[in-house]
Amino acid sequence: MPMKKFINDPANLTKELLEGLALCYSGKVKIVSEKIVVRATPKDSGKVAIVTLGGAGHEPALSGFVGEGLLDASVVGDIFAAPGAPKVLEALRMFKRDAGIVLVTLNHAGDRMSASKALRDAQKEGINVREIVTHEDISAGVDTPEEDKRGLAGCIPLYKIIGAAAEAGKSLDEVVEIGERFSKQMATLAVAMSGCTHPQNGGTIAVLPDDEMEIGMGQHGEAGGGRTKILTADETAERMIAPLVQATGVKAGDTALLLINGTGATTHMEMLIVYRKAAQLLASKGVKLVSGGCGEYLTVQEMAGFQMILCKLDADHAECLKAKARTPYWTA
Amino acid sequence: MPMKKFINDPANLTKELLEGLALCYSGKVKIVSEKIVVRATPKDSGKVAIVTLGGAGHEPALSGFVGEGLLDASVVGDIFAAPGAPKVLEALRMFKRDAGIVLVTLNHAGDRMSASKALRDAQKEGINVREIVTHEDISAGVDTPEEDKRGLAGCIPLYKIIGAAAEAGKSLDEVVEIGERFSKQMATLAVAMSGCTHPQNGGTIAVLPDDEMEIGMGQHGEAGGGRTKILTADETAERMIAPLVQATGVKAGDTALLLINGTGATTHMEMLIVYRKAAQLLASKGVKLVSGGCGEYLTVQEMAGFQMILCKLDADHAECLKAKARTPYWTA
Amino acid sequence: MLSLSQFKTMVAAAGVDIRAGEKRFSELDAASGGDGDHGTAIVTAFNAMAKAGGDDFKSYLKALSDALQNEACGSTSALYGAWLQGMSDAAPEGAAELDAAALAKVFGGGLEELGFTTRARVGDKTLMDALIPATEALVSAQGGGIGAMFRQAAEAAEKGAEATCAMRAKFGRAKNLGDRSVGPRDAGAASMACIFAAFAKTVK
Amino acid sequence: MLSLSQFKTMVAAAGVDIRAGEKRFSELDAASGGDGDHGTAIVTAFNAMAKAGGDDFKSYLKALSDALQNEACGSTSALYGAWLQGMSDAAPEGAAELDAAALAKVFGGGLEELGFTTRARVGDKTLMDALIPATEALVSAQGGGIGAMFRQAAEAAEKGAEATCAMRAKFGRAKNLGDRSVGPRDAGAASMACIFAAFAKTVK
Ligand SMILES: Nc1ncnc2c1ncn2[C@@H]1O[C@H](COP(=O)(O)OP(=O)(O)O)[C@@H](O)[C@H]1O
Ligand SMILES: Nc1ncnc2c1ncn2[C@@H]1O[C@H](COP(=O)(O)OP(=O)(O)O)[C@@H](O)[C@H]1O
Ligand SMILES: [Mg+2]
Ligand SMILES: [Mg+2]
Ligand SMILES: [Mg+2]
Ligand SMILES: [Mg+2]
Repeated sequence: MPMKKFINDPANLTKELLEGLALCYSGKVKIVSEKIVVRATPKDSGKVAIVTLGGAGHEPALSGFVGEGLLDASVVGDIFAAPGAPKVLEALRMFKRDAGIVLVTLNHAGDRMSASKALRDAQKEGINVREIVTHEDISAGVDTPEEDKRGLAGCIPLYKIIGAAAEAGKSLDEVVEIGERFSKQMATLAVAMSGCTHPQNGGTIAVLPDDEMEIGMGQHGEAGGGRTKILTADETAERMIAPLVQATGVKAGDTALLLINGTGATTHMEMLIVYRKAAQLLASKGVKLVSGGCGEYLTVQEMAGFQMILCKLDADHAECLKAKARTPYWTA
Repeated sequence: MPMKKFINDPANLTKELLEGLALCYSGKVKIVSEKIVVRATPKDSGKVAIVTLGGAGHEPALSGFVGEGLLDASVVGDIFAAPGAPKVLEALRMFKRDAGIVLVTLNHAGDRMSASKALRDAQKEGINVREIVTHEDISAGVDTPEEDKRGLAGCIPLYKIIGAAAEAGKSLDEVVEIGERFSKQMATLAVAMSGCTHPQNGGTIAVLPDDEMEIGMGQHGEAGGGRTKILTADETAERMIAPLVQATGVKAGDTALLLINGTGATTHMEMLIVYRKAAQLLASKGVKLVSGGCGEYLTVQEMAGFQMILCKLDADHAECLKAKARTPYWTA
Repeated sequence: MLSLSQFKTMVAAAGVDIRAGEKRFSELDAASGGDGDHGTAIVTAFNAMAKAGGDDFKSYLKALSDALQNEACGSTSALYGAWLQGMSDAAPEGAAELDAAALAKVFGGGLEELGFTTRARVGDKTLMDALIPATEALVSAQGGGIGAMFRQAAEAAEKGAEATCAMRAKFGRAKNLGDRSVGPRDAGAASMACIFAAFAKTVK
Repeated sequence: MLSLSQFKTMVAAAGVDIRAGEKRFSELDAASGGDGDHGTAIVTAFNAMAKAGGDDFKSYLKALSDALQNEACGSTSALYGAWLQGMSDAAPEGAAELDAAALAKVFGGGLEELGFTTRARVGDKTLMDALIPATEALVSAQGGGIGAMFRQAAEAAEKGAEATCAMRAKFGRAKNLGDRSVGPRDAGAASMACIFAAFAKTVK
């Protein structure tokens, strides 16, 4: 029985989807060396470059955010699998510059191991590169040590923030500082209603009973531990906002960004309904929301569910969010 | 057994999702009179206004395209159901102006009947309004009479084209002319892999056998007649591009826009893989593609599938596509 | 004579039966290739109509039409809106009672107005397959009195709705389905027959 | 003595068994809360390694590591890449044959390098649960000759893999699962045990 997916040979998924991206957004991105997505028109080499790495199968992330105002390059692995260290090193060599490079790594075992090796090798070669690791998933508890928190879709607004800072000509130290500060003030919590099919091997991931949902589900269907009977949208929003507020520390008078990232089959209708309640809860606490987003940024194939991302914003973060952006999937 | 959807009382879906839209994109849109979505900052009343109508449940369409450069207002019905004529008339009264109004109606029985009644009443009141009806679905055959072709997601690029023309200060006649010409040169074909759940009554729509897909599926799961065993992405693209090329009449040397509109559970990965093949086929015919799009514009709840929209562009259309746009779900 | 309060009771009775059939109407809609929401739509329509008032037929029918168009969505909003508007237009000014002839004129006027809103006629697998023969039967049965008029209308509506099983859809959402729409009863015809049946059993 | 060509045959034999177990390794990954792709990843790794060449242990092992890191993705790329790199580093310059002591040094070097890449140790429900005891057994069995070294390593790897069933995941994608990861064997430990079993049956 074939999978219910529009694909060709499962071995070529990543190659073909990247070719599609480059054809569809030809004015914005191109592919070099098969698995490295870069801007169609490179950024001034006097400015800090932003590079990231990660598996495919999460489209539009990560490569859909390469372009003016966000990433300079995304190094792509295979479906749900980090690229090997040599590819990451190749990308770092490509963007070697005096202004320096920021490498953004989501905290997942494979990504961290490839990034660490590439960073060691790059530094040996005299490449000026600093790493920002995102680990904002609070599903294991707000107090979990950083090393044990996964990096979820919070990387996307981070790309926007440091991308804008780099574009504005800030120094490597400044870009890293603004990014680290943003990173510490954001938190993500995911929830799933259904599993999904791995597009390469056809296996099902994270099957859930008909009447259950799971709070804390990871980005590849890894279990999160918070199984519960299906809640309403409002109840779900309440259950998620409380720990997110605790984790980010937003309080009355603060400005914040709220994003709902659909992970696959969950409709925009549902995301908007959830956003509504979450925004009302934040408003009742006196938190001021900037213009937010409901959409698919980083998906988990067709898994029904979403990630709620709350970011406490300092004035410079809010400024960076508004800056010009021209990427396939984030334009401002 | 509750539905696998993040919702509250099914009777309040439309109201709550619109409130969510207005909260999330507060700088861009607001709701008036409960079911009419308008821009947060109105357009200069000396310019032609663009109004559309249609059911909810298709988010981000239609209301996600209200904003600078596209729509002035969207009149919303209930899930998959056209708004009643009085609401449409109310919106037309709201945008009454010497420059005139264009009302865009997708060719579906309910929408057409409400629009026709509202137009008759508006014209009696001296409101200067012209209608553009979209009917670009070629699933019933390229030669089907216009009246029998449904309006699918081709309305979205049409909003962009006439929105830009209106913003540029063109007259009502000019805006209608550019829109009608664009409309005649575009065609859409839909394909579905799975059905979906009606979020109000929990019923399943358009169930498909495990090993089948359907070419020509309508926007609410209405059958299209083209059931087939599951094809690869490349085969699907080939089967769809051939009639789309015939319907639009694009040929070597022409410029065209290609959009893949995901209807729900189909991943961006798949859309990009399909786009790749479709773009290659068009390139091999000598057709030049402008920057396109793969994403969810007009969904059918969580139905797996997509609509492929091909638009032959004249020079003024290409110009309009590039113009500035600031709506929740189309920014340029 | 049919009094306004009798007629209001008939509408309320139809609402009860329509609500009881909600699921079936949605399933019929989906089964013949529609979007599976006719039950939702027709119940919403009756919920809206329940709020209408009026002291004579003309104003009550107008209030029904307005309430329905304001609150119901989809094809039902336009179709029932036009039907009820046409009935109101044909009702005599200020009358709180209708004799057989006036009643026939009211239902005739409803059908006529609806005929301007849709091109569908008998054989197109829509609610017209129930409403057209029902209206004709009601008009022809004038001699037999008001009870007979509704009884014959209900029979004709039921026969017309049953006949839609064998038809292919040509209007509305199911039209692209072709032969696959053959089999189930049209949802709109089914609910229309249900309404006339409720009228018939309540009027006596 | 273990000749290079013998060792290449052992790697090829491991590839055959790994391919045969592909589906099981993915299922184990999913069952313990991972992303269900370890079979895909380890097969990709062996497909990449099949392209590696080399005339002595050091360069062949280096070629294996490079091919794997270049073509395989995910944790497997980094973990196996480090393991093979460490083996190459520990291999004597230019040797196309290894005696028991050199072989023990090679496997010891692999484990040592891998220990810099991951903090996981015995008890964390990862491939380390198979590899650490396997390496220790291989080193201790030096006196019994090359055949015995691989036989005892394979036994230890199998026992280590089996022990992972009772463990909770602490590293990798399954770590957030807590108690729900208890039950199935760790996917990476299972494939590692499969590799040592293939080595043992091929070496003799
Ligand atoms: N153009 C039309 N003319 C007459 N009746 C129609 C037309 N379109 C739809 N109908 C009737 O409406 C019914 C469907 O109603 P409903 O499901 O409420 O509306 P929608 O088509 O908007 O989902 C059909 O079964 C049919 O009887
Ligand atoms: N940090 C780690 N340290 C040691 N082994 C690990 C680590 N992360 C994962 N593994 C091993 O890798 C296996 C999963 O491999 P695979 O599915 O190929 O990678 P991924 O986790 O990238 O999907 C696990 O079963 C475990 O044995
Ligand atoms: Mg993986
Ligand atoms: Mg409907
Ligand atoms: Mg319907
Ligand atoms: Mg895995």
